[in-house]
Amino acid sequence: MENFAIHIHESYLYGLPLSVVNLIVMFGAAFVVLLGFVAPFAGLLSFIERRIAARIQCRIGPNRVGPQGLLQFLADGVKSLFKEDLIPKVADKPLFIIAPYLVFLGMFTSFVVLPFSSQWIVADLNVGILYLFATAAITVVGLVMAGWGSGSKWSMLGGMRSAAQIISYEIPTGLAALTAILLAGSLSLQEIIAAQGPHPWQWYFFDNPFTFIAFFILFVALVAEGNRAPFDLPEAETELVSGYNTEYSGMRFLFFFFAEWAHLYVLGAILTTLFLGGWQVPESLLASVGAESIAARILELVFFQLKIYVLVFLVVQLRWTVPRVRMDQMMDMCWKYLVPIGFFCVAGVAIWMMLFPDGVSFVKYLLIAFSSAMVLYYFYKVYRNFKDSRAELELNPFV
Amino acid sequence: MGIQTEEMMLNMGPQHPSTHGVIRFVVKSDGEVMTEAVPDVGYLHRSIEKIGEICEYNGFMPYTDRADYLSAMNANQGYAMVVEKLLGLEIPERAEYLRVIAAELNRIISHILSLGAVAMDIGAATPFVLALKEREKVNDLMEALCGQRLTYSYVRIGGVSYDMPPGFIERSLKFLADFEPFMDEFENLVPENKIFIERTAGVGVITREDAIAYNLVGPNLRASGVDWDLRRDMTYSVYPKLQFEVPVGVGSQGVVGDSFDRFIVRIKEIKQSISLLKQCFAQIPEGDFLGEIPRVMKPAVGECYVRTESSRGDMGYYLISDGSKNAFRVRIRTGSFTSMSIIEKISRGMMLADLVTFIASLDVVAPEIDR
Amino acid sequence: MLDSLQPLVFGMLALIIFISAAFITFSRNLIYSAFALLGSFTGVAGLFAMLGADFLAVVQLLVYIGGIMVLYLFAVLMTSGIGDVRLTNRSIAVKIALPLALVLFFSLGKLIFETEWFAQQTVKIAPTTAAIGDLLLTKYLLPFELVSVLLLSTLIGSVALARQELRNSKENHD
Amino acid sequence: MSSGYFNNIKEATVSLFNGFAITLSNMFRKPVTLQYPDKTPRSVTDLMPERSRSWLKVEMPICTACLNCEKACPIDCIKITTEKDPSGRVMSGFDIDMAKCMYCGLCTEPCPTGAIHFIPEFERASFSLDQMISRFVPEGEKVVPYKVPKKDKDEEKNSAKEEAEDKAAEAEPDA
Repeated sequence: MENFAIHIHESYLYGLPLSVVNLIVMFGAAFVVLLGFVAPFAGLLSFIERRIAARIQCRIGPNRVGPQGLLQFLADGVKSLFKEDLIPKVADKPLFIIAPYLVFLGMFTSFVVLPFSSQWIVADLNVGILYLFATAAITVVGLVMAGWGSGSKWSMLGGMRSAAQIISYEIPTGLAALTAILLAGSLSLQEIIAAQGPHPWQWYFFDNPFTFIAFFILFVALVAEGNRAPFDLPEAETELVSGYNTEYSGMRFLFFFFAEWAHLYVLGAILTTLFLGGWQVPESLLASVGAESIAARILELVFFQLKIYVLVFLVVQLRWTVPRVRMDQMMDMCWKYLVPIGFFCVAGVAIWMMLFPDGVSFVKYLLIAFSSAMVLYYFYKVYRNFKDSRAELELNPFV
Repeated sequence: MGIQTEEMMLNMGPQHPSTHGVIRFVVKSDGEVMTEAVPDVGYLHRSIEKIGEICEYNGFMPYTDRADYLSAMNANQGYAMVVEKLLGLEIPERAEYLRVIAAELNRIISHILSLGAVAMDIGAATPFVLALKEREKVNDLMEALCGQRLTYSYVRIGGVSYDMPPGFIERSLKFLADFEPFMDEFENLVPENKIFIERTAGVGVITREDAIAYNLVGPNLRASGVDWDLRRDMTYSVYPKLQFEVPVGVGSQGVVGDSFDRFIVRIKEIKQSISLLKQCFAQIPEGDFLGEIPRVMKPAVGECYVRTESSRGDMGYYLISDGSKNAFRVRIRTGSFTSMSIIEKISRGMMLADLVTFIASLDVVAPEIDR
Repeated sequence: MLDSLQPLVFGMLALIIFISAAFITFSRNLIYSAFALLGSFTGVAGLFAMLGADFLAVVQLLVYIGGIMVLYLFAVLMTSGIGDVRLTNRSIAVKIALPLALVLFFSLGKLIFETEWFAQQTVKIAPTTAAIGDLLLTKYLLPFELVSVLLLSTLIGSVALARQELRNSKENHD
Repeated sequence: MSSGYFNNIKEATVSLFNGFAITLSNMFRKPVTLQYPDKTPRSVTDLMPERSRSWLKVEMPICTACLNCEKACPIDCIKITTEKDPSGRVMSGFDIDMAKCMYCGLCTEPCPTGAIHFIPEFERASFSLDQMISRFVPEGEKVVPYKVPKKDKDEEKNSAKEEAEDKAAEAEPDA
């Protein structure tokens, strides 16, 4: 990028100091990445979510705009752009305007440290995982700001709820992530992935019973942090109308949704990185395309994406399966269940590491066997449910 | 403590996603916990009762649909019964069966929508859509039967407007056969869910005494442990010929009379309705569907009150005749209206989210409150 | 590239800190002051990052924005009628604050001008996390443990307070 | 206490598991959506049941101008104007304001010939309320009402629409 900046400087902008050109190039790159990569990504996730929700509810979902409705999010986005930008009279105007950008900022800065492949990462920070959690903090401020700035009591309640929720759930998130950090001995995402392997028995998910539990804690805690159902209390539409985004319309409203779906992706990425081996691809497969080639990187990217999408699918399915919890129950769940179990897991992993520095393969295989059995049983139940319902089979996802 | 907190006055409704139409609640809350919620009704008042005085007797039938649009058949039936009583009409047995079939089908879809709405208000969107999916199937049946999907106005004074279309019994039985597994699945998906249990069990408990004192009716009353069903205890139409049980709240997950009980009682009532329908289809005799009716309906001077068990409970029609073609007075007594009265008492000290659950579990329908 | 950018980035960060600090102090609206803390904290975190203290920078974000600032916001928002309050720092205790600020200003200025500044070779940014961890568990174990005891007592204290309030409100209701 | 704690976790997990199994099985089911208006299996009017009360239509050739429907309508949305003509009684207007109509079907029942009846057609949205008024007698024209021949009653019934048959039969004893 530096060469590019120098090139730009020499060819077009030689009147300006190099540092300014550098800055412009950096912002330009960020702009391109945001618009060209992250935004379509969030949009695509919204499409996926809508289609999954539709099929869960025996509907079809958006299928008119573009091939199979794939461009629906673009249509929605353009529509939002043309919508009247309403600012309520009683709203605190500056805060009302800034809030969506803060939420947006908080969510999208986290993309900086996501390891898409062994080399494709914007910044491999030494404190990557902490950075991910820290960016969530900016989102909280944005949500509270939106809640207050709207000048509506429902929004305010939503903002307060979201703040209480995200702050509380940062603790189990941190604790559960700590188990993987302990095992890897590093806060850098790339190093955590490198410490694992491509095969399931090398993942931290199956490393020992404590990480196994920690994975689920992290899953729940991250779902809660992203304000996703069943923890979508800040925007609980049946209680708070629409929570902190009640008064928003048009593009500002869209920003909140961008952030929500971007978080969905980040959630998958964090879980994949910490527990599911990230972008790791089996050696033999990697060798067949050449370990240093672009194809290998793409392969890694594909593996990483696949794992993320499985998790995203689960989160989406979770949203359309369960009811919303109540505020006090959510706090109960955090402080009475997730936090103690999280502490138990951290202590357990530490002791496990002391007792068995090299891990116990027997336990790993047992956990894998258990999980496989559960998955098989799950699919059996799905089959039974399907049979009982006497419905027609339709496997094509694009009807 | 020295910290003074100020009560926040929240205006919940008339446009709020969970007030099911246009009801307004004036909520005083201290953060998440409410100190009181006062219902404010009347936003959907359309003077239906007054319209009844300017319509002819038959002409008021479509308006009863609008009184309770979610169980229009039951509302139709009640009105037809009160006019028939005034006129002293005997109606053919086949018509009675047809009315009961329609009413029970309507009870199923009214309840299933209510169940879906409770789940929706608690935050699960899928059960609501699945419930609507089943509701649509019944709507198809209803459309085949009487030509309309929501405001049926199927029942006529002296009988019903149409006989069953050909193949209706087979279609209905096929629907019921598919519907039973759906109900099992629905039970598995919603009331057995831990979060759902936590959200509804012990929430909005209406004790037996309160339920009677505040004149709750129908499923809400039965959920509080009062074994009272007009179809059995003040029987009408062909119900004495049919076998059915009256489900009562038992407090399986919390206390008797909580929101969970109201949910479960509705599920059980749906199952009873299925069995009722099957019996009706087996027993229905041949014959006329519309009896001999006078060309001009002029009942003798007098008054009459008829109670029927609608989806939302005791629905009463009070009619005064002055001997002319129009009724002198029409009054409708509905279950939703009495349900509203108890909200203020029960909601004290409740959480905001629980108020939503509570209102949904009472299954109030705004037009039925206001008429 | 970073080298050429450094003065620029520093300038921007300093500007952010300065502006938001000024906002905190002079804003007529208490809520704006609270929200302006965000800029100040982020700027400081940026400075830490520039100095190569990546761990500290992220912790600054996590703790100060995620924790302390949100708590401030809570306190501010929970106070009744906060939207109408037009109380600012300017109107409180100017007589005491002004001399204090002046004293601070001059002593700091004196310090800045009298210190012999030397340019240090830019250190290569190295991970500090491991070193911090080691130090915390060896040299600074006692303060570390003391802080944890303090936090624990705070936690217990807050629970006790909350329970008492709950009991009071229950009594009131009954 | 402690057993309740773990019981809660267990119940939550099991019910979540069951719920997931149901929602996933739903994904394999055929969607029930009917893609109105362009992707329906048959034309939309064919999908409507025969009795569908969607739009009122009057078969003017068999209308007897008996005004029964006008009297039966609870909201007076039917307006029939008759005039004395040298040839006898003629209809100079038969307007139905479909914007007012509440589709109760009460008007179709007393019709002696089944001239007024519902058709399963509903795509009649319009931009103004005026367009919602169906005028069965064109302006300025006059329609001579149909007279039911005394003897050929049975044949007449056959020629009337099938749907109207019942009603005609119903109304016969009164007529």
